[in-house]
Amino acid sequence: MPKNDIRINFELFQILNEDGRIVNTRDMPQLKNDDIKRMYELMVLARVFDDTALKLQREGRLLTYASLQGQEASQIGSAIALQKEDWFVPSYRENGVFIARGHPMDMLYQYWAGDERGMDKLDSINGLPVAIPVGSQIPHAVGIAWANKLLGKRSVAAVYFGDGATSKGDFHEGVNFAGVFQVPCVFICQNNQWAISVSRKKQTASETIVQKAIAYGIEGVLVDGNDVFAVFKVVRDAVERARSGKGPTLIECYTYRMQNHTTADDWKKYRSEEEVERWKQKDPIERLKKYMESEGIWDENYEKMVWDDARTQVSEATRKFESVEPPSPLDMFKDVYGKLPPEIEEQRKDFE
Amino acid sequence: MPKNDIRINFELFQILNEDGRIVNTRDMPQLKNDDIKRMYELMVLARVFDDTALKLQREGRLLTYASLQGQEASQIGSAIALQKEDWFVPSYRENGVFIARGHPMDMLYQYWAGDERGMDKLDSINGLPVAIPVGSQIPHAVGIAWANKLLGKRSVAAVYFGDGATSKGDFHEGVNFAGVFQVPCVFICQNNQWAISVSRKKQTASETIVQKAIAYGIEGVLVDGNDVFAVFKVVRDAVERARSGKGPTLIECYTYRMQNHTTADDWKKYRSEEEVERWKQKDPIERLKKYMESEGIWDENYEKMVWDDARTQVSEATRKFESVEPPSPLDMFKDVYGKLPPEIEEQRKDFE
Amino acid sequence: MTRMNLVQAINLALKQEMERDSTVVLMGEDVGKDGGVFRVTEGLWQQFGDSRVIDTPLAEVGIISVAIGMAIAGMKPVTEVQFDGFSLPMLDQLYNHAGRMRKRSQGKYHVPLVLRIPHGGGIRALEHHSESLETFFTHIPGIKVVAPSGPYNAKGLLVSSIRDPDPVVFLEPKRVYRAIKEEVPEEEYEIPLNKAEVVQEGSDITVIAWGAMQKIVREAIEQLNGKYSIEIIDLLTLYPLDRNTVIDSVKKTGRCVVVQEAPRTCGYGAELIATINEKALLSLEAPVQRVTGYDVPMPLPKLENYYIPDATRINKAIETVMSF
Amino acid sequence: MTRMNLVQAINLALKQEMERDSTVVLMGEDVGKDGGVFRVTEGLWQQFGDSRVIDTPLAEVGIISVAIGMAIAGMKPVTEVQFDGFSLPMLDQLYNHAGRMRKRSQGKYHVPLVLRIPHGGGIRALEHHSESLETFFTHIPGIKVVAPSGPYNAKGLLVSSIRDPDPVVFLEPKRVYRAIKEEVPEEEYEIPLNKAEVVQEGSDITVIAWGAMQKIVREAIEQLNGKYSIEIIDLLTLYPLDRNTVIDSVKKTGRCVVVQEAPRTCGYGAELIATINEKALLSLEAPVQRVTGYDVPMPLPKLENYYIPDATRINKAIETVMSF
Ligand SMILES: Cc1ncc(C[n+]2csc(CCOP(=O)(O)OP(=O)(O)O)c2C)c(N)n1
Ligand SMILES: Cc1ncc(C[n+]2csc(CCOP(=O)(O)OP(=O)(O)O)c2C)c(N)n1
Ligand SMILES: [Mg+2]
Ligand SMILES: [Mg+2]
Repeated sequence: MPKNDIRINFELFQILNEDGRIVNTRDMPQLKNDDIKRMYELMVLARVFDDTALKLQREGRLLTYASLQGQEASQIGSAIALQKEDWFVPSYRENGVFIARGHPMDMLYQYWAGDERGMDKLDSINGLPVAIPVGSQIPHAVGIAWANKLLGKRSVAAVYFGDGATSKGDFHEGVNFAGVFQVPCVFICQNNQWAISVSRKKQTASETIVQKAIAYGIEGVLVDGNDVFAVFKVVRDAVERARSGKGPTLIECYTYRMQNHTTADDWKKYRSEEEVERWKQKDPIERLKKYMESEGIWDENYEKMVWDDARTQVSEATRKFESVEPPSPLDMFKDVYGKLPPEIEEQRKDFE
Repeated sequence: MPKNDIRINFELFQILNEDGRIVNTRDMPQLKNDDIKRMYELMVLARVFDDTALKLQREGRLLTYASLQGQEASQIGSAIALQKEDWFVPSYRENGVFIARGHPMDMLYQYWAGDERGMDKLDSINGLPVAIPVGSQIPHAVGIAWANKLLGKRSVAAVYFGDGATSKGDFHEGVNFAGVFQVPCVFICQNNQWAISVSRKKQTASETIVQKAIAYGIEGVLVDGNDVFAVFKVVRDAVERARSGKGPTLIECYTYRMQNHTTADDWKKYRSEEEVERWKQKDPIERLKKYMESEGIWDENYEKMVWDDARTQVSEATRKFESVEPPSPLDMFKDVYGKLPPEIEEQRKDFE
Repeated sequence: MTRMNLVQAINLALKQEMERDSTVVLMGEDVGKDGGVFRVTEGLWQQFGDSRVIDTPLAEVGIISVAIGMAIAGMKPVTEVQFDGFSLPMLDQLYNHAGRMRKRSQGKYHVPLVLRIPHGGGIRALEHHSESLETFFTHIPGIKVVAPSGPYNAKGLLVSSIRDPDPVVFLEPKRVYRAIKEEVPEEEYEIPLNKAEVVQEGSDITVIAWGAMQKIVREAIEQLNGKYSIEIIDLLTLYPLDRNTVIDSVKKTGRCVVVQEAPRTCGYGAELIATINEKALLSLEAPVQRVTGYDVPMPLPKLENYYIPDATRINKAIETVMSF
Repeated sequence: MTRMNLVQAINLALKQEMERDSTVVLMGEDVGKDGGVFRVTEGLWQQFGDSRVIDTPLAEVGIISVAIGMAIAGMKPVTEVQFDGFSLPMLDQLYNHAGRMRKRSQGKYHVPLVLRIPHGGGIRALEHHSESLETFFTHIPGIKVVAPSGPYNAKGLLVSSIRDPDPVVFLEPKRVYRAIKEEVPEEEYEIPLNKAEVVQEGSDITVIAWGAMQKIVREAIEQLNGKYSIEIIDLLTLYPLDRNTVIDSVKKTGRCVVVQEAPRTCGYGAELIATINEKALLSLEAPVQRVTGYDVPMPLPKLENYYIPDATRINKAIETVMSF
């Protein structure tokens, strides 16, 4: 039989290990202390935002909510690796990315309370709205990247999705287009080990997600998704690679969903306490904190300040969110077409 | 950056080289002379069937037709590697497979003349009907294989598709299921280098089709699709592997579509004469003939007999095809549901 | 008899059919250990194991198309899609293959599968979770479309759907899942897939609805306090349609309101009106009124209740027809 | 003015729009060098090159969904799908995204793309090549659906579709591609996407059709040799529908026949009848008759002519209505 010579070893790229030590100085990006602090502060902010969301949901003020806890390094590390002119195309779990890009937190709450106005103004930060149908947003990013290329813009598109999304045809068709047309698109898969109750192993028989890049002839990188430096470095490199016309990259951020899938879920039904406990030890925020402490840019005062500040911002957002007027029912008929067709005009009149 | 250790070298598996010499005695399957003659005779039969189809189409007696010329080794070699109990799931170009499985040639003509009755009786040979929507049949084979596994049957499913089909979501979702559930399915991609006017290179940026197996964690084999021994060997091994519970295989038969895509097509618009000429030198039938001659199991008499016999069979099929009564318009209303719903009952009455 | 909600009734039907017929398998995302996002398959994985209650990869085309293959080869897959919006990628395989395999194979193969879809809005769910897509399914030749409205009929209709030799799309009114309880026999029973139910007889006007709209219609009519003698029809099955029951009723009452949650244009209600036009035009004393969703995307929860037909709109339509 | 067939008219419209607006790109399988399976894009790759006339991989979901992204980011993709049956996988992205992106982004993004589909049967093509799927498209909020019937209106409607800020499904009557020639202006012109055309005025009965059925209707009516005064309406755009033209006509004639190639149940004709019921019931002197395809899979060529509405069936329906 054929003597195939196949070796597929994607190294799990890491800079900061679980003890908060730099294990890869060569690749450590040049970051000023303020940059590192900004990473930390954004990760904490995302965590506080998230905790508050879970609380608001329990109190019935949000409908449901998809927590990002455990994925802060993947989201913040990647988001700040993008330039302002770059596009981001999220799934539904990217609250951290939204926050890092500057989308108002009160509007995120508003969205998760079932108010579509929470997705307003994304054009000012080159973002697409939350995409619920898993994987469906992936080809949109390819199209955006391609348009930018055709229009001679320097902008890159980064698209976020989960491990489960890689099973969808939209992933396949979209990434294949990206390979064929060499569009400046970065595919960021947050492999958080679960698609609701379906484990990564039951999602696909491939040993890693990243090796799917081979099917499309594009670059692939496997990165420790709980290591904000590694994620930042890998995404920045992929983005610059894309920007300079060298084509798309599939990045697998190896990470973990520490909470329930959404607030409608109960993870105790399908995964073990031990597993969750094990991953808690890898908490991306803790890890960065240890590093900062060892570098002398973290102390209890700073810690208090960061969390207090995050809490203040989030309370402010909560307050704002809670004081927003309910949408007008007539909004239903808005933004369906550029110009309302007579059918809907009549239905609207009927409604009034 | 990560030090990935990736090496993807799928050897193009060959037994019989272009000069008709065995270059790989170790892997040469044990075939009796009669087996080899059967291969040759089926390939010739497929060629004569095909040539006649093209003629019938030019004369307006078929509507359109998708030629298999150049792909005889891929089709016959694979088809005879299956057991009777195994299923085959074709696309539209598998006339050779249909013939090898014993589907009456007159019925194939009938089908290509736009008469659906040409796809009758496939249950007797475990075949699905011609599938036109590219790639859509792939997951059906996965389901059939899976059912056989669940029902404790020994049967394997083999599914045929082209290089173009690998770009479809159906391919992706279907093969991924096969990997996850380890179903006894063999995926036979006849990479004939073209999807109508789109070349293999423009179809996907991956260097080979076979490497897509890596994305699904399944076995992959690249085989010279113009070498009937190699195809036979590779498919038989994959089928037995599947049968013994060792999981699915993706086989890339590297071959060439020597004719137009279908009779509606004109290849001169998008590919060079040289390319076509080059591949003519690799004609799978010629190659086998040379081998048989060197083995002393071919001579001019035999050759004449084989072609005469094929022509007789095909004329007989043509005659039968041409004498078939046109279908009854009422057939339209047949086989839509197990029991005709009143809506259609009424429509049928209305029609009469 | 036990009092059950719709989730329990469907769960019981699945359990009994699986016990009865070993070729029945459940397939879908999170239908196993997790018991499904609506807990409809709860306990079944524990009873029947991995090979009968199958957690699939996240791939709706994969689910339906692999199930087609399984059905051809002798299984009876009961597939689940989590929410309406995610069933759209399945239309291709439903149209081109599931509904057509019998024809394509000259009757030699058939596709006895069920596609269960939690249907419609009203549970304050996310975007794409609350659509009403029955038009898409009823327009596909070779498919049956079933729309239960409560626990009792859901159980009997699901049993019939599983036993049916053809592909059946089974639309479960998700807002009714836990909203009502009914007496449901423990033993198995079938409700035929070609019969509508006259829920309440009346002589002034016919109100037709299916699925979750039944409940709304009944509540609306209750508010009218017997002002009119209203005949209520619950279609139960959308294709084939029990046209006799519809036509007989409209011929009797001469007036009709059709209630549909889906967007108005090309909704299933249009088909009902076309049928009435063809078979009972002369009996009509007023135009049939449609109470429908609007030709706009299903709004997010803050506005969904303005979109979904409610008692006010239904009764307004009844008044319009009665006072025509 | 030049005499052109429909293929030439569309080709010219594409060429002129591409010359006029550099953000217009064509995307599809074999649209480049090959000029498309119907040769509609012939010569355009030669003129505009690889980056404007794009041969895509064989992936319909990819085509439409990548085009959505392109449209959001400032391009105007004109996509092509080769045959009707292959457009079905696109419904998901059309419904969940193309028709909804404006809403989802609170009006900040819109999706100005065109999806060209050669529509319907009658060219003796393979299975899945001849379906009539307009119901699916017209039922999707946020999408416009255009159905030209001849070279002249095809050119003007395509120009309008390309310039429209919303996603437009453009159904090209494939059996008409080369069947008729008309005078078509060389210069560009638009035909608005909300106007039906009264092709022939009449007072006895209204016959409504769109796309390829227009030709059949006109031929059928010719055979009647002026027996009745027939008003013929060519809808041109299915959504939004020019209801005024339809209603005014039916109010005038009191009788109506609707001709649709698609399967009967939940076809677009049902919507027309529902609309007529709502706005012109009192004017009706007979039930509106539907002449339609049947609720069965589109037959292969040997039988397709029995399936597609023809002059005999149309005239029979006219007689039925007239003699009611
Ligand atoms: C097409 C589609 N099918 C099903 C769902 C329901 N659903 C929501 S999230 C989810 C799991 C997604 O897993 P993954 O892609 O790994 O992302 P994660 O939630 O882990 O971030 C499922 C099945 C959906 N939203 N879209
Ligand atoms: C889903 C779908 N899209 C488009 C077509 C039209 N079409 C028929 S064959 C073909 C090319 C197929 O190429 P490939 O898969 O390589 O198979 P080959 O014809 O080379 O055997 C296309 C685009 C189709 N039949 N199905
Ligand atoms: Mg996940
Ligand atoms: Mg090919």
